[in-house]
Amino acid sequence: MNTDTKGPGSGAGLFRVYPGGTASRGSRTFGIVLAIATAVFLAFALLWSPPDSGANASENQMGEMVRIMYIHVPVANACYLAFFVTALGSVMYLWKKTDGWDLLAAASAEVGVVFTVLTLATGSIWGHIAWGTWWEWDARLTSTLLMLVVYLGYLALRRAILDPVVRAQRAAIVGLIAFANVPIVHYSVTWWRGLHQQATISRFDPTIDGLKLFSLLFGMLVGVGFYVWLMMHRFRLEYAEAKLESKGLDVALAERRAEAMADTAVDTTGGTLIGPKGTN
Amino acid sequence: MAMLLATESNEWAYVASAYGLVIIVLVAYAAWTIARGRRVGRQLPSEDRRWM
Amino acid sequence: MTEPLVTPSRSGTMLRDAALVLGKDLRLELRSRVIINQVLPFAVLVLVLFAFALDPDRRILTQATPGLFWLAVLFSTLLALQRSFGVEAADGVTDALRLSGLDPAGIFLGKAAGIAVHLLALEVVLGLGVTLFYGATPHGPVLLVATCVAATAGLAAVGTLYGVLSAGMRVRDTLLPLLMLPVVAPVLIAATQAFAAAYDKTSGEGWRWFGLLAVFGLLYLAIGIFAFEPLLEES
Amino acid sequence: MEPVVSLRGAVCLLGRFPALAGVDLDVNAGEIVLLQGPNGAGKTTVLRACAGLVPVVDGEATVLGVDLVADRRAVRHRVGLLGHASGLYEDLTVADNVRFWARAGRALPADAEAAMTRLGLDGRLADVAVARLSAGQRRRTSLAVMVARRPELWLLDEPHAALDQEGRDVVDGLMADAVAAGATVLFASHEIDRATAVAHRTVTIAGGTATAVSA
Repeated sequence: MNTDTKGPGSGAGLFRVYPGGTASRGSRTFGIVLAIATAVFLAFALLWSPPDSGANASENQMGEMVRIMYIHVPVANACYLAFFVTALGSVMYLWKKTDGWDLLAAASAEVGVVFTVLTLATGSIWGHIAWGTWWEWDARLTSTLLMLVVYLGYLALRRAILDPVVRAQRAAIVGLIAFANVPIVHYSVTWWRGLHQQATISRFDPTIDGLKLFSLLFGMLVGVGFYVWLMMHRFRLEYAEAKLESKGLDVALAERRAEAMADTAVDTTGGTLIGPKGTN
Repeated sequence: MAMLLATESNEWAYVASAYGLVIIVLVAYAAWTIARGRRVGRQLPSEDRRWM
Repeated sequence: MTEPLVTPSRSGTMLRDAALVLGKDLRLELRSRVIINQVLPFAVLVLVLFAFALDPDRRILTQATPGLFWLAVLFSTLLALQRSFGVEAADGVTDALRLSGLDPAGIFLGKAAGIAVHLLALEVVLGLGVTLFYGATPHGPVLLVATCVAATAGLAAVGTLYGVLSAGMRVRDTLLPLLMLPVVAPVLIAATQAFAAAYDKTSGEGWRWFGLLAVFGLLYLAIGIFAFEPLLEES
Repeated sequence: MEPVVSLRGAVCLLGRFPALAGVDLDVNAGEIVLLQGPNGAGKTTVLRACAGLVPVVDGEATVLGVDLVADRRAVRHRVGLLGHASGLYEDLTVADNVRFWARAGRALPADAEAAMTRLGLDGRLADVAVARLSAGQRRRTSLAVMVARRPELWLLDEPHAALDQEGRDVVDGLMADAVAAGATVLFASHEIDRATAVAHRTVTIAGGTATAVSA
């Protein structure tokens, strides 16, 4: 079992494992830092940064709604990062054939799906104010929705295959195809909308500066932090499940050998043939 | 544009629901992951639990 | 004592094996007629059901013709795939394929070509169907044919990849559509737009969509040639 | 001389179940070896592992000079496996099937025809769809495919099953002929009397383990 895919390998000191779960001192420390950073981010995003109106407003005049952007963009950013890591894990698995990469790809896909759902939800909330409808066949929303379904299929495939080696192999290929498909879907959907809608929907990228820009960038940092922290737990869970699987294998192997002993004993008393006979 | 017509309090309701949704979902997902980790972790001997 | 006397080049073997597998699939269809007797009527039935759902108002149907045509093709593709890979998963045939010495890339190309031939035949019938039922008069025959060929190549390549991936699984009938349909969404979009352009006599726009279809088809044919060997392994 | 099949502590998994939990087995060139043991002992898995279908995850395994742990695919086209499943397309005729699989294995067309004659599949039966064959006739068709391909190592799982008296004699004759032509045979069977008569020696496998190593 390869565990080298994440960070330094040591079972002691700072990385001492807490009994029972997926937490370690490292993940707890990081979690506390992340919680403080989140509180600071919320203060910036909701209180200290100004609404998008008045003299310093961007051309879109988004008012208080600009605040949704500070959370929507980081979440979307994290979901792209997650799927990139899934693709990376898939490629590395196909190349190196070490289990750790497969576990990384699997863990990241699930976290990515959560972030994608949040991306769609926050985008839809913003859209309801901007467009007046919960759903618009906008290029980005549509291609993100398709991406979500593709990765739901990836997770369904993983659940459908029991053999770990076959699962890793097939999931890696699907993980790779899924990522290669993202740009194709994106361009096809963009062209599709571009041809039909002459009136441009106001895009979600106003020019911003100052505190607004800082809130956005800080939010992206927190978003990546959340991804990393969730991945620490999710990867360890995946690792533990794989360990448990191979643990069960050792037991099964011992049982199988015991069965052989029992059968052989019966055979000798019954006087049937055993082992090599004859021609060598 | 539609958003200019929206009242400020209405906007705040949308902002709050977006932030609330993200925070609730992330916390719930984290809790679920940690719970699953504890359940699986209990079945593993400690020498197999060498995270990082 | 056993080995053949010549060792042809890799691509020569691949094409030879592809032709062999394609010939086998066509012969299978000739003997069983599952595509002709079951999938083809299904595709026509889909066209009729669309007409029921959309009211037999010629204007709506004519407008929606390209989309309905490709949706019918897409649904029929799923059935054709399930047939094509159900045959390979039955009674130890998958093991026989692994043991056969056939080049996996050749098997991929052969299976994809078999699917493509079936789909093209289906598209001819559906094309007649929409003309007859929906009253859509086709224009720009070159664009129509080119779109059919490119889109079919893409559908066949992706379908063969995911077909073998899910073949032999307990849940293959439900998993295959979930895996395949989102990936071929660009084909649906591009082929529909190209058809719309052809029907509207604005072919210039349509050729851009044809380009997208061609890129898609070539990309997935390349992926299939390289990825089919690991996919053919244990199931 | 190096044995045709050489397994040392071979472990094979079917999903998470260890079908083989450490098998030692040698089969020398020109031998006919009977693999014997109770149901579920791992006979089928030994044959499938030797054919390069089931991966050997632990131990050593060499078949026809090919290291199965490193690359089990390289051995596949050189062995013939008669499994429980027929490996035939139901909707194709007997002749279609034999010719297709023979061509896939780069066998000579004449060999395919000769194999069908040998198994009594010529004439009217050749144009019947496999779906309409009896179990014994399917068995004969699968055997014809194998004979046409002239494998170096014959792996037969219950070759006598489902066959009539005449068919069983044909199978025994085929094994003898294969060995005479320089091939090697490893087969599993429950028909102890008939099998031990044709086999040079017997190896017993139980609970996924066996120890049968040449001195």
